[in-house]
Amino acid sequence: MDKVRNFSWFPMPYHSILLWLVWQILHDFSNGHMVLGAVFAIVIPWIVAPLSEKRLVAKSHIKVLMYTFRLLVDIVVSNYDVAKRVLQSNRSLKPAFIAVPLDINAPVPLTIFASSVSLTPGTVSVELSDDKKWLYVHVLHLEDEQELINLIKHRYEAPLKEIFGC
Amino acid sequence: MELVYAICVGFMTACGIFLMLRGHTFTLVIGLTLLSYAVNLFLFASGGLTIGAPAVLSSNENYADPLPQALVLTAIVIGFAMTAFAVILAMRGRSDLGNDHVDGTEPFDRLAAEEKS
Amino acid sequence: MTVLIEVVVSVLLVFGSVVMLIGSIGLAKFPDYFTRLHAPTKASTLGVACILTASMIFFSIELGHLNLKETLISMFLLITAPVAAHMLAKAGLHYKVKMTDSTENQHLAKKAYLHKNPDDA
Amino acid sequence: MYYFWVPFLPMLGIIVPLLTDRLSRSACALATALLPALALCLIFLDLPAVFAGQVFSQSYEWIPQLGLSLSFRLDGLSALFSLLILGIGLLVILYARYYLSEKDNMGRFYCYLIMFMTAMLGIVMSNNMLQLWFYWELTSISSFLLIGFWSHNSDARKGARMALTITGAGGLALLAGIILLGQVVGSYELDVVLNSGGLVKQSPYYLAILGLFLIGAFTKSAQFPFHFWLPHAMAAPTPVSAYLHSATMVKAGIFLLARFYPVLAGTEEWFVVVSLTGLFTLLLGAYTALFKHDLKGLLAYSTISHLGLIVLLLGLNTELAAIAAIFHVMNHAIFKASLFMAAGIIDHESGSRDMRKLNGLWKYMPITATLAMVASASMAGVPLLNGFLSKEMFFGETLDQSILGSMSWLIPVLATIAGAFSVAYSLRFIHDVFFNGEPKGLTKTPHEPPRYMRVPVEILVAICLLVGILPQDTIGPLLESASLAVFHHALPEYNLAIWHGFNLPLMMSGIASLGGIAIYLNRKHLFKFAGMFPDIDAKVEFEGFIQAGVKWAQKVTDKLETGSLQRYTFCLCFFALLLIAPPLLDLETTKGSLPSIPLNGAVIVAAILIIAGSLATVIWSHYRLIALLMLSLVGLVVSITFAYFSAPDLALTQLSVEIVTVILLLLALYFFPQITPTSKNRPSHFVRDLAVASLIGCIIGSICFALMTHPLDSISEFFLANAKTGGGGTNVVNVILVDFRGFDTFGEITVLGIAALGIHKVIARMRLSMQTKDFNGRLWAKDKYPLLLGVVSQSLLPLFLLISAYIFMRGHNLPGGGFIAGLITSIALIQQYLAHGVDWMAKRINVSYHYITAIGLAIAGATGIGSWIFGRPFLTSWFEYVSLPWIGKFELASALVFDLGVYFTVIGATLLILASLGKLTTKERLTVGER
Amino acid sequence: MSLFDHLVIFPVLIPFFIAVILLFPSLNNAINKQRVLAIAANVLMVVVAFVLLFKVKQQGIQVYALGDWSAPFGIVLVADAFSVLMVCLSAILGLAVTLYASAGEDKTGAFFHPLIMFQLMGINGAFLTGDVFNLFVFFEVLLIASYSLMIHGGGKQKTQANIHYVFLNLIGSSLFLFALGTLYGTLGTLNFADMADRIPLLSDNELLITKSGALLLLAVFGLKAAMLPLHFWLPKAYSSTSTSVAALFAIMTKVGIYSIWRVHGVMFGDQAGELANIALPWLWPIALLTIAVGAISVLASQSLRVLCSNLVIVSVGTLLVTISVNTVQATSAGIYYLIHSTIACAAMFLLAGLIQQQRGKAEDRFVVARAMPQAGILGFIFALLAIALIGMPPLSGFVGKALILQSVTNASQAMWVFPLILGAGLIALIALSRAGTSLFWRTNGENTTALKGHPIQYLAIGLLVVLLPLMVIFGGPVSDYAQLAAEQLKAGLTLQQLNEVAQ
Amino acid sequence: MLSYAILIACALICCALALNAWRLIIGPTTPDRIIAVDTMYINSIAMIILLGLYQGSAIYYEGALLIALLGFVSTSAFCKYLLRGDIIE
Ligand code: NA
Ligand code: NA
Repeated sequence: MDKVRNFSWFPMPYHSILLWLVWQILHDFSNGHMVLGAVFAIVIPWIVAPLSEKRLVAKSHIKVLMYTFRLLVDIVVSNYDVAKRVLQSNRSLKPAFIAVPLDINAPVPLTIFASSVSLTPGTVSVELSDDKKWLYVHVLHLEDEQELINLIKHRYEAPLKEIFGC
Repeated sequence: MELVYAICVGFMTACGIFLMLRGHTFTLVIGLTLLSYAVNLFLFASGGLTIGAPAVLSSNENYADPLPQALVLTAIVIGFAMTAFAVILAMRGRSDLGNDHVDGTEPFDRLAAEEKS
Repeated sequence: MTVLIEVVVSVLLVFGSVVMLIGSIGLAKFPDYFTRLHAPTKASTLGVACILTASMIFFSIELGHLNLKETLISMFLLITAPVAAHMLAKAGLHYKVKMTDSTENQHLAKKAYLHKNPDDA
Repeated sequence: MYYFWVPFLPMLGIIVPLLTDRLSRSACALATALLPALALCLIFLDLPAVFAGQVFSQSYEWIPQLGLSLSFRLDGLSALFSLLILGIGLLVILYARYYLSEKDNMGRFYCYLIMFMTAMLGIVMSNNMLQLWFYWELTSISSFLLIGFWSHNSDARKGARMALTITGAGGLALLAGIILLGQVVGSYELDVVLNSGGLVKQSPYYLAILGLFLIGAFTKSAQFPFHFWLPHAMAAPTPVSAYLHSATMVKAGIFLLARFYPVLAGTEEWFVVVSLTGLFTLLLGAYTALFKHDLKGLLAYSTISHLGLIVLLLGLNTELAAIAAIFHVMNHAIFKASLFMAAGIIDHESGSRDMRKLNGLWKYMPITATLAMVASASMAGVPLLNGFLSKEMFFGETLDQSILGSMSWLIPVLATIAGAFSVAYSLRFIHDVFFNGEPKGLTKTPHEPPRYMRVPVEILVAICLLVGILPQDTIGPLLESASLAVFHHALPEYNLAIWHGFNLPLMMSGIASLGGIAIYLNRKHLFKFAGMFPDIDAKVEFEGFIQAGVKWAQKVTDKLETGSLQRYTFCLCFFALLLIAPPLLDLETTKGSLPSIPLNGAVIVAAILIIAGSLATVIWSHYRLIALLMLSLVGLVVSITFAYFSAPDLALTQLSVEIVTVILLLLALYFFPQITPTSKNRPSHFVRDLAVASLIGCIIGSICFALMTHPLDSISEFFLANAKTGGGGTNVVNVILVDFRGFDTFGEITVLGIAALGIHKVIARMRLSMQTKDFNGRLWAKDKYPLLLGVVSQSLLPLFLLISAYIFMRGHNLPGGGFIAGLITSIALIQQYLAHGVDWMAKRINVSYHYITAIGLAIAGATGIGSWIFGRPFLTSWFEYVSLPWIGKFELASALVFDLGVYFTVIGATLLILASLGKLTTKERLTVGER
Repeated sequence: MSLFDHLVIFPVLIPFFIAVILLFPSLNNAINKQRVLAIAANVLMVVVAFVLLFKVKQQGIQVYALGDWSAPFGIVLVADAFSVLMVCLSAILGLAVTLYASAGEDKTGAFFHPLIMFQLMGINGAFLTGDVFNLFVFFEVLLIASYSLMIHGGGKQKTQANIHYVFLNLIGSSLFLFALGTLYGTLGTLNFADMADRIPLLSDNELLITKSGALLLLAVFGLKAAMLPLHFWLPKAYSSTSTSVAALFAIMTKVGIYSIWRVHGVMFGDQAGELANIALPWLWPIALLTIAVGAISVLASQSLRVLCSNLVIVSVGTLLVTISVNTVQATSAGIYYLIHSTIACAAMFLLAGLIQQQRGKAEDRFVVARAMPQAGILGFIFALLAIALIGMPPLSGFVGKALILQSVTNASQAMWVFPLILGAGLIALIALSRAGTSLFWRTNGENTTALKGHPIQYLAIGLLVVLLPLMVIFGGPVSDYAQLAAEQLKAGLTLQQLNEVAQ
Repeated sequence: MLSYAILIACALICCALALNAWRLIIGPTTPDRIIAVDTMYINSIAMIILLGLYQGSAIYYEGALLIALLGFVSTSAFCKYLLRGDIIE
């Protein structure tokens, strides 16, 4: 262990809340489970805390929700797009690789960014360069490379940068 | 339904046994895993097949036979322990004997050695 | 169960499964590995989410109280699917799988590959 | 009534020499002799009563199931033999004191000797057949030790082994005979058996019993064709030969024939087999003895010949012949023992036993020479010596029988010829050793032995003379009572006088003597004649025979145990097939009376997936990774099948186990060749395997089908009815696992724990090379821990744990439970290993997984024992519904604690297995020392 | 319930808890503490086993209903004269083996003592259980422990033999489950007594299916028992594993035999209606062939441990004969012989270890080598054991052999059994006398460097060897007990009787 | 209507599964096969949910949840294997 961590009752407060909520979802909100869920929400972070690295804290919770909502909408929309491609002939496909230059490099935002790219059908994050400056993305159907790069950076990277402030 | 189920069990058994009759440890482990799937399905079916009536008490009248399920659970766990041991033993065999044939020598090595001498 | 809810659930189910089928069709027919890689993300996002939502609504009505359990599965899939796709893509790069000739910027694939395999230059 | 202690005294004496070994040699000998001497006195005390015709017997139960009792008898026959055994035994002890050199371990020698003496006494005094056999085998064992006493000598080892093999085989035959006889008679007590002659002879088993007994007797008494071991037993120290091969062991066979005379003798079969064997042995021994250059060899063959003579007498089926036989047993024992001792003295004092070297010893050791000459005269049957008397009786008896019909004259003629040879070899013994010029090439100058070494010979020779001159007064009563004991009824008239007048036997003696002298004089021609035949060395032949047997056995064993697992597996499968197939062939239809469930498309798709997946696994089994993928497909479909058929618990378990197995196999695959080397299996093997696998598959499928379609009256109703009320849970499967059949689960987690320990143990010594490239020759990627995977895995961990807690808590009432929860936790942790590596984890998790396993097992076991406090059996469950304000009613159950034990065991075991395997490639790996 | 009432489960729980305790940190790394605890536990087990034996002898069969659920719904442990006897035997072997290994063999690999304990737990559980699926579970416990133990000390041969042993037994376990499924599918129960009750009531079709299942079980047990043609794994496995493990394994084949007795001798025995004695037509030839092939292999053996392994096979054949004869007398003879052969073989394996230790590179092979420093005492023990194994007086072998021969009363049976058993004895005699002469007598020079045996090793062997004459001296009581065990076994137990006893 | 919808959905998912199996078998590369298995995991989640809907039983939920969790672990293990050979290092 790097150094002895000071004991804290709530080493991972966000996680604790999430865990408590999940427990309630799993047990349909009964009194007993509110207590039991709280127990687990407290105990599990104790166990897990040594296993997690330094965490980033979101600056704005509203933006997180907005980001999530936008992502969900994008998923639906691009799903329609891809469905068309699937049902068309293979010959009309124009697959391509693109390299997206990165402004963020903290692990968590980077992960969220890459995941967002992958989640929207039609693009998959393929590889991250060693220096975390480039994200290589495979595109199912590429019309305009620069436009797509801009779109991705604008829609996903910029909000993440704001949220995590990096 | 029963017929299809039985055919699957029989087929998996045959495949598992066939693989267990091969000569390399890893293949044997795969065969063993396949065979234990078949065994579990067989043991499970010994109490008959039931659809839509898990043995979890509720207002239902009709339940699947819980005993074979309990037996299969035990069998799965034991099977896992055994498979794990077999895999590691196979690795040990490769480490100690230099190859992964069940008899410690590749048959063609043996043939070649015989021809040489 | 009201007819409306039944209709909603039914539509969600059929829609979800159509999406999933389309994803699998894509997996079956797309010309190369990287294009095929896009298919499961489809299934694991929208397709399964629709079916899960249908189930959620159905059981909320059936059990008589709010049932959100299925969101948990969706959540898991949303978190894990992109990482799985990413890992698969990395594996594809590493395997130097054949790409269709029409793929643009193939040099980028090679560049990405060399990031992780500098010895293979 | 002192006799009962006789067999026990020497038994106690077995350890005496070992204890007194450190004292002086004389003290050791003296101490050794003490108890046998006491036993001899006891016999003498009982002797008058025996002479008066009394038969003592006493019996104590030992192993009644077996029919074995501690049972001894003393009648004339046993008295006679006991006297020989103890008397000559004492003389041999004295003799051996001087014979053995400083180098020999005297204590051990005496120990074996007394062991042998005990065994012999046991044989002759037993009143129970099984006990008799008990001692019979002991003689074989102790004689093996005695013959092989000089174990550095190859001849001694081989001779000992041969003697043991032959007499041991005979012993086994005798056991069979005794058991058959016991079953026919219904008792093993000799008192009963000896009076059941009629019953036995009418029994259908008579021939078998006779044959088995005769094999026993003939092997022990060195009768043809089992005679060959005796000459090779001469590798033993001479005291042993003097004791075993003249007076005692070889006489055991004779004793057996005499003892069971009333039961077995008197039939045509007895006569033909016994007398002809005896006759042939008599001639063979006498003839061969003449040509032996080795002193002891000559004596050995002469012994064979004399034993043949006795057997022939016993075989003649007349009572007088049997009396003669008994008489000759005594006489032969006395003169042959003295001759062996004399030969031993000669060997000891001149360094050689070769008659071609030994010449003219008369000058060097006149007293010994005189003694030896008297004894060999007795052996030749010279009047006024004991040998003469019994020989006369023998000749007389050969004349008296007519069983061969018109060819009956042949027996006396052959007997005379044998007599002539016996005279010839006795002459050779005397002339070649004591006269015939000067010794040639001896290593030392011969001289008389120490004073007391000669004493035993002197005593024996004196007895020869005494009996020879005054037979009736010395040996008469003993012979009479012994004969009485053999026949169990009044004796016929016989006369022990020296002089019977001029009669045919005397004439035969005369002819034999003259013939013997003639033979001896013409020995050069005879030697030449004998030299024309190949010299068969029984030892070489026997060893060769055994070697050939061993070779053959090795060939057979190599054929069977080829060391090929494929063959063994095939045997197992084929054997199983042979066992299960026949009953099913009789089955008219496998379909039972239950209606079948209608088929639907989803099931067909699942079936196709299963079949395709299995087939693909087999077809691609060479490409191991692909086979693994196919396997995981099959596993997935199997899980869904369980879910479909109302077994959610099974589905969950199968799923988690499947993932763990896949990870395990992937971990292992790194160290294996990625592609199975193409095996040079013969196509016929392929077809063979395919056939047996398909047949087993068909049969298992059929049985499966039959089971599903037959109605079943099972005990499951009880579980459904009592799960809630008795077990406190609604998930009946889980209640069965933790309560009704909790003991199975207890065993099952033990298996898991042991497997983890075993795997830890197996891994600890593993040295495997890491591959730098994959099987296509690609270098591995440099990216050890992909960033995205790491971040996501880490953030998923608490959720994973929460879900495992969820699965754990609900297990008792809904699908789930400790096992699945444990696997989920393990998988979550394994995912961390996968994403972050061993080092990273080692820094953060600092427990040995086998302690977790042990804690889990301890919790489960302690829960089980907990019920003892409440006076209930192991694993009795307890549950209670508790109500708290606001929270409401909830259940507390001991089953949950038990399940917690399961949970920890699973985590410990799974992680111990997977993590130790993963660590193999890192510096955290186990080393040999680690425990 | 007092502690005394839980006695039946002690033979399973003592080794379990000791094994678990041995795994905890304070003991796991302290070999001396482990030894003391393990030996003490074994002594305790011997005491418990014999107390249980006397309890069964005086009070009759003991039934222990686990979880307080009565048969056939719960699992019951049934301690009758036979099972308790086997438990005693395993306790004695366990003690001897632990003592022997404490001289240093336990240090040659990890977890020796815990694994031995688990092994004993499995063996005892298999003997005591009255439930067929629980039997499977305990089979697996003892098997997995044996897999791990077999490789103790390491080495190529061990690995090679273990691979064969493990994979064959894994198939065996799969077949076991197939058989169990079949039996459950027709009989609907798992308790031995209940199954026996239901077998005669089966209808025609089910009868044949049940027969298939029962015969499949024969293959499973036969594999464990190493009967022909499933014996191939044994010689290599037993002769290559470490000494103390091999000695403990002497009882493993007997577990197979025991199960055949329970299942095919009793459950499918005389009272099984149309399925009565279905295994006998198979067992007869197999028994005789096992003896014959075992004896041939005995003759072919080139080292003491291989020889001893093959003697184990012969003893298996002999026991199968007693099962085949199927009378109380034969069963009691078989039980006596079983005790004898297990002890004698185990002791011989231990002795082979000492011999191997003292002969340097020659190990226990029958070749000329330098003399052993302790040849005298070793030779003496060898002679005793050889005598016992051949079946010669004065040690217990002859009693067993004679009892078996006596029990074969039928002439046509006797015609085969007598020559085979006696012939096998003769071959053992030839082989062992050759072995003894070459190991102890054909020597050249002195060997002063070899490791002398540790007194505790001699104590272990002595513990076993001394039992052999005791079994003759007290042959009466011992064979009486065997008779009792055989009678109880053959009489069988109905569910009703079982539950009456349990009250 | 709902039951028809379920049946239709079921049929569609079955088709999807069959197509996945097709990809699994023809490959051509190992990564292709891994995608196929991964997709099958997801399709089986749908299948199990449909089964629960069809039977009106919530008891299959945990199965779906577990497949979602474990499918990811399995796929990442396979990929790690392809990339590094050594999945735990
Ligand atoms: Na995407
Ligand atoms: Na690793």
